[in-house]
Amino acid sequence: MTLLFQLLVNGLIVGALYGVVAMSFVLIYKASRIVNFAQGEFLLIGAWTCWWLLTSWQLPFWIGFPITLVFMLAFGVILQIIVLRPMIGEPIISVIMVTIGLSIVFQAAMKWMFGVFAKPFPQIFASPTTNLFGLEVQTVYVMSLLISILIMAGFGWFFKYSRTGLAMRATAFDQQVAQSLGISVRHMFAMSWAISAMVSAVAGVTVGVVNGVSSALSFFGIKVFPAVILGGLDSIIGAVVGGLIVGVLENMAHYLDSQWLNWGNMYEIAPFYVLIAILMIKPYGLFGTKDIERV
Amino acid sequence: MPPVTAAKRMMLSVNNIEVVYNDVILVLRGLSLEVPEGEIVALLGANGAGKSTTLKAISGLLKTEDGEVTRGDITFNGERINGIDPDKIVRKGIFQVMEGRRIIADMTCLENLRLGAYTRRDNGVKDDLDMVYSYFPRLKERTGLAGYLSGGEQQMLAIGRAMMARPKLILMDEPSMGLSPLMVKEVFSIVQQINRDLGVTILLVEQNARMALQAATRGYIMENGKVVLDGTAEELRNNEDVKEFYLGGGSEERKSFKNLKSFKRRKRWI
Amino acid sequence: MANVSIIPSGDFKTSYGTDTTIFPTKTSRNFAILGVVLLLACPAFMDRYWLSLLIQIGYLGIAALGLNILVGFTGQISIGHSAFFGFGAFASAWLNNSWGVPVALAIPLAGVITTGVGLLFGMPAARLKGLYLAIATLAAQYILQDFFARADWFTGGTAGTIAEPLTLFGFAFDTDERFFYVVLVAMVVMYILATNLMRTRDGRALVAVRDHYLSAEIMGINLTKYRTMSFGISAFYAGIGGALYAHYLQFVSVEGFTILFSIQFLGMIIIGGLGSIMGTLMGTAFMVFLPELMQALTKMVSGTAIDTALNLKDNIAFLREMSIGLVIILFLVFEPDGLAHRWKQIKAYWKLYPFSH
Amino acid sequence: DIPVGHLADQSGATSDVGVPYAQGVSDALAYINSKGGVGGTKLAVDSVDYGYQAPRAISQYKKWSSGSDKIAALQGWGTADTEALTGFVTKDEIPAYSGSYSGHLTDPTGKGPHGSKPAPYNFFYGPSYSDALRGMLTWAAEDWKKQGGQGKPKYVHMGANHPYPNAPKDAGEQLAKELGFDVLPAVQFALTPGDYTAQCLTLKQSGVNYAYLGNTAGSNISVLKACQTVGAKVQFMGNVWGMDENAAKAAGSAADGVVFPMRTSVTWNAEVPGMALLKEISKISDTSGKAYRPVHYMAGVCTAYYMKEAMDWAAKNGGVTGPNIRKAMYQKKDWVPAGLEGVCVPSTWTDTDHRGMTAVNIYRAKVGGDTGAGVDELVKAGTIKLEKLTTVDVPRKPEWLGW
Amino acid sequence: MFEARGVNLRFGGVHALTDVSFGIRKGELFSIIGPNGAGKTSMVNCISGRYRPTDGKVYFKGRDVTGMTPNHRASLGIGRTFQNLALFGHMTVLDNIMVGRHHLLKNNFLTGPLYWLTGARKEELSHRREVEEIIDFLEIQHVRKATAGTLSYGLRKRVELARAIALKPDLILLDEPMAGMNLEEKEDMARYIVDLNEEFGMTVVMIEHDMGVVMDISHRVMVLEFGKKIAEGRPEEVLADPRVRRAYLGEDDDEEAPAAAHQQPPRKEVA
Ligand SMILES: Nc1ncnc2c1ncn2[C@@H]1O[C@H](COP(=O)(O)OP(=O)(O)OP(=O)(O)O)[C@@H](O)[C@H]1O
Ligand SMILES: Nc1ncnc2c1ncn2[C@@H]1O[C@H](COP(=O)(O)OP(=O)(O)OP(=O)(O)O)[C@@H](O)[C@H]1O
Ligand SMILES: CC(C)C[C@H](N)C(=O)O
Ligand SMILES: [Mg+2]
Ligand SMILES: [Mg+2]
Repeated sequence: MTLLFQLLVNGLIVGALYGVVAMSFVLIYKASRIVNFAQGEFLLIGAWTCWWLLTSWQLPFWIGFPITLVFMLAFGVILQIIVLRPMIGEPIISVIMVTIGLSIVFQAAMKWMFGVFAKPFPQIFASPTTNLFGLEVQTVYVMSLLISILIMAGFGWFFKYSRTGLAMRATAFDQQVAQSLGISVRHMFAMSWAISAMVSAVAGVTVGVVNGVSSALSFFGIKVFPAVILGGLDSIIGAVVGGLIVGVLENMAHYLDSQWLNWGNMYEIAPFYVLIAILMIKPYGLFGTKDIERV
Repeated sequence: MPPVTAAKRMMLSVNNIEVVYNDVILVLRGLSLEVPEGEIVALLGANGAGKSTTLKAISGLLKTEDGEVTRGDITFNGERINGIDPDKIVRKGIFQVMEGRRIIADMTCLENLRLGAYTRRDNGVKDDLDMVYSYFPRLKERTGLAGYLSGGEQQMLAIGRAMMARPKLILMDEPSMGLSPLMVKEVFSIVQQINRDLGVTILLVEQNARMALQAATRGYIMENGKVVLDGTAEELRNNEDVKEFYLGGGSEERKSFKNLKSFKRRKRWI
Repeated sequence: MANVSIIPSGDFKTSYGTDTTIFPTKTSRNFAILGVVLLLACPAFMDRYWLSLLIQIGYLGIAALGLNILVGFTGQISIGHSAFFGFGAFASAWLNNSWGVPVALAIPLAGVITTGVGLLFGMPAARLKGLYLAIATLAAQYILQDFFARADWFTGGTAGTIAEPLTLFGFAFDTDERFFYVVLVAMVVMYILATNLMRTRDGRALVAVRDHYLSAEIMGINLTKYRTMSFGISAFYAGIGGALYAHYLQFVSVEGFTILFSIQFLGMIIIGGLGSIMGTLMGTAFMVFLPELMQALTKMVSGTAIDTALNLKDNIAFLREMSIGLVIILFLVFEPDGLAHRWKQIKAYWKLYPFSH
Repeated sequence: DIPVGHLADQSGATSDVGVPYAQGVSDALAYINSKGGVGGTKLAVDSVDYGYQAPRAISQYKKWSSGSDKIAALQGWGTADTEALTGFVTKDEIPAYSGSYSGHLTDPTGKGPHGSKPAPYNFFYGPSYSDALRGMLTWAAEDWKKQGGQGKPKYVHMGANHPYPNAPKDAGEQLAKELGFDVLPAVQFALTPGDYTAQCLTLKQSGVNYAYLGNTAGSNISVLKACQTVGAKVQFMGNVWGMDENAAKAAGSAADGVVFPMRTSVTWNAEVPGMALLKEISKISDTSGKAYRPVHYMAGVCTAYYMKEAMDWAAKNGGVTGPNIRKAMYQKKDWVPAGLEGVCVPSTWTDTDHRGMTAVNIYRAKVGGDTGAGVDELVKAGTIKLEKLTTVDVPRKPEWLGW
Repeated sequence: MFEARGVNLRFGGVHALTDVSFGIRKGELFSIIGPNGAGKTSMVNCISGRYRPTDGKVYFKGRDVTGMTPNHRASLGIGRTFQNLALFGHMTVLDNIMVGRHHLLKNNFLTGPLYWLTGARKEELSHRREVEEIIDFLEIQHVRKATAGTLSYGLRKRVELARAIALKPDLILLDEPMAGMNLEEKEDMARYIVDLNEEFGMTVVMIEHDMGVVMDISHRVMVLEFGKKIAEGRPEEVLADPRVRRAYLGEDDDEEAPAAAHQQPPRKEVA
């Protein structure tokens, strides 16, 4: 029983992290209908940047981390200007392919710059672990949990009420119409990429602190797909809920597996079975908006 | 081209433009037109003549459809605006109501209207919202997503959205399409009101020539990517060909749609 | 999207029959035939390396065509194509190893079995659309991969399985020179079948479903049937491609059929041009040649001034990876509609020359 | 010239271990050339990074195996590509030395009781994944007694459900049973880093004493760290590729105490005769001569030298051709390449048994303190130590051939 | 031919249709008019099967088709066009129209690819011939090979009509076929519709806002307002109804009046 409970807590914590990455996905999707396959690399770049600031420049975490976030913001903007801007108005699927190209480039670039070995973060928190409901968890998870709640609330407001948020949604719906309303599609895209890059960096640093930084971190990018879809592609809250569900599911599946089934990798596969099941009942995920079917 | 009263300042002038789609399809072949400040100008023409293309060339939206102005220029208040991004053109004060309504289906009416005012920074947005609602009360009742509105309701929303933008010049692409006769009248009176009360200049593309020429002060008639006839609304209303092909009736009594089976005269502008 | 299809003057059609041929003009047909003849002669003057690349293009091209029917023609994105490819590979090997089905028969049968699997995993298509469906195919990818690793009886588990070379009437197609012809024949046949499909009733229905499924339904098209069927057809092609792969390499292992491979398939059809049959082949060739080309280029760089300036040494591998990614990006920035589109424009240009524009 | 193909993973998923191993191979071959090559003929080495993608390895192989300058031997890498190439190298008679130590590759005749396909041209230097695990299990059984453990110790196999981690799974579990372990169902974790707290919580709950980590370093680190966080006290036993100096640094104190097999007798700082040659070789890519080389580098050098000496023999016995090189591999017993005494472990290959080495050197990682600095400093300062525990001689049982 | 009995349609709180009953006779040209948002399109959707009434039943050729899928109804002989264009944008005009023949063609995914061997070719070509006749009829020969998505609005409407005709329907539903057309084009369109009705013998249901057209060519008219039927009958009767005049035409009506006064075409009675 305690094991089950501990797994539940762990699921929620890891799920929150998935939620953060999922949010950064949704953000780009909401503004441009682009599925960013380079999201994992954003995470990686964020993690390496922070690592570099902390080790080579010996900056304390509370300075290095914000600098990382600012850097990622700029990085997102520059990336959008150089690579994605020329693609505005082109078929979405081609842009998605471009993000795949980007992920190849960044993956190699990161290995080139930082080598192929996993590198540990210096110790950041006085006590690296914290006791949460009887489970020892990494303190940095708690930090990312808090940050993710903040980010989520911010986004929720942003898309519902702010002018820019509305404009982003309009851009996603129809770029031509958005332009006819005076919305600069470029600015919207640049903004969404910038914020998304920044948010992924939060996740990147968190995972990096826990596991050490290495190129393989970028796998997180694809890992959160089920979370994004479960929650509904265009829903910020959905992303977080989806993340939590996947996190808990993994842990519960692992529990079932370890106690009875002994399949071994239920934790990897179970989210996908559940995903299909949920989608068959709710074809737009839990919170996604339905396509409008009218003639 | 008949001289326009010199006193009127030209707000928009399109000079001899050529538009090519996809680098190969030539659609406009040397089109020119002028819109004096404060007036309503109607642009009429058959399907495929290039009316929508003209409007898109002015508003810059052509670019998003792989189209390009390859010759000539477009000036707005004396400033050359071809090649400028559409969002910048909106900020200069030209707002296009696109053909086919093009509302944002997955947002509510209110959100659509608020987006109309996207470029505005003043505080009048709230009042204008009320104004739009007073013109189109139906829009206030519909709280669901705009995509579920009926065709006519969407058209109202599209016009309302343009009103929210408070531009200097509105390019309207077939605003009466799909509206009931009652609504058509209403829309035209709104168009005239906007023009009169808010001082907005309007370039109107319409198929309902009768209504358009009633509301407008001047008109242009397009065929095959060129202007073939222009003049004041009055002149056009009395032109025999216009009467026959656009207004119906012509010289004789109006024909019934039922009986014009085989007999057909092809138009021949000079 | 070109507005008018441009056909040179002087090429008059005198019957509807001649207006619906695969090739729009005589010249284009003659070129295609010439191409196949040239390919037939390839083993005579190419070494194994080049042949192996062509063989790869062949079996990958078949599978990619299946994906293009699903993504390009029916508008349903799949990120699980490599799993179907893998299934075909395992199925063919299994049929041959466990049931003694001759390889020549096992390959098409594997295609049929894979079709079944495709239909099964295509079932969500009845309800899901767009990216939601795409992620459901991602689930298929993981579920099938898991199945491969687990189903010892079928795949040999994680250890993999041996696939015998193809033999016909005692003649073994076990060298590149010989297998080349097998792949070539398979490819030509599969491409012709697809072309025919797309110009007949069900092919049009697929495209109609993509372009406007609501009106397609009103036109009498059963959406569920065609959406699912598209998965079936796509899986059939993947299965055939996979089976050819298995008997070419003569060994199949789970490790190969990852999501990265699925994404590569997507790359092929996007670069080739969605909804273009010949484009698929061009895209496949692009994706097969690109790493080889970059390899050759970086090898040329090594030891030159650039090398010393950048202090490349072992990092040359990263330089190559980066240039692969960069070429893909640049290609799409300049040619977002794919190779097929550019090809069409070049053709249009020359046909109208000197009056183009 | 003697053409030699070298497939390396420098940019792919296993590059963390692929880079140092490939460096070892390259440096060694370059050094051999600088000393005149094989029997006076230089080796024409073509090093290619294939990014751990089997299709690329295959097309590269085709390039090498066709035409007039067909390679005489191949230095390969991963399990997937090596197994995909097994049929081809057999047909083309090209000896292939790989970084994949899968037991399947040890059966040249295909007559092993576990039904692997014949791999007469595949060689690798080191204990097979299975034998290494057998060695560690043997050690673990004794360790359990030494620690005064009560009852049956619990053993669990951990890793992804992939050919590479799975290669020794059955072999290990069977031996563990024979040795009196309580074998729990395998626990899986992916080949990528991630959160494996759940796995550790179950390990903790079920009271596992010994666990085999079958993955590469990157994901093993995640497990080690997660288990440290939740306080699971498990003796981890790594795979050859699962633990090294870099991994110990990245995992920090979580790696403390992990046991793993090593292919060479010593690590870089040891004082044995063979290290002189190794230091010379190292200078090929590090003129300063100061670089610290991880264990995989040394294994790469050994592998290259076995090939080199086989070529030497072949050169004198009918020419450097594939079949001759293969024959040469069977000429010596307890073979240590000249100049590498004390580094490479004596190995013996026969035409019916490609288990070159069955003596498993078991090491333990010691990490004391912060691991922020570079690996060489950490090793010099003694923060990271790889300590030899023991050598277990795994019996060369015929029924274990190819398994 | 067609009958709706007590059809109700609700979307959440919106009552798109309330208790609408009416019948359409074979060979009739039946118009539905009404203010925007009255439920005209919704009614047509109920006939073609896009919407299923929340309440009530629809009968076609005496059969209850209420629960039938749209594609099934197509093969029963119901064809339609759409208010918002719904062409297959990336297909050629020809292919668009050929899709209309879907339920008349027999070849499938097995026989189609084997084109020459299975008679698929023959079948396709014979249908092509008929499609060409439709193309000639609607005078769209010049855009036959053009991609439908790039045509101008009016042409697209015409292609849509062609596609619907290709179904060989007994009942054809036209949702605002003349929106966005100028007078001349409307005249053409009206001629096509009358021909469809009189020469091809199709029963036509048309939604249209242009009163001139409605009055001139339809046999009977139904008026909807706020989802309710407020009038039904011969055009001049309906137009005389004060409720219709107020709700739909606006009170100070003088422009559409001539149409009512206009001499009605002789009713053509069809069996
Ligand atoms: N994106 C495009 N690509 C290619 N050709 C186009 C494109 N848009 C329009 N055209 C072509 O340009 C010509 C003019 O089209 P346009 O839409 O401007 O006509 P219009 O006068 O607005 O007609 P309508 O009254 O039917 O709306 C048409 O022949 C059309 O086929
Ligand atoms: N799928 C739907 N979901 C929600 N509301 C809908 C839906 N379809 C139609 N409605 C509502 O039902 C009402 C009737 O719509 P309908 O489209 O039938 O009107 P219409 O008579 O065709 O009007 P118009 O002449 O403007 O096209 C409208 O108020 C519309 O908002
Ligand atoms: C994991 C890597 C070091 C390669 C390993 N030899 C394999 O089996 O694939
Ligand atoms: Mg238009
Ligand atoms: Mg309607």
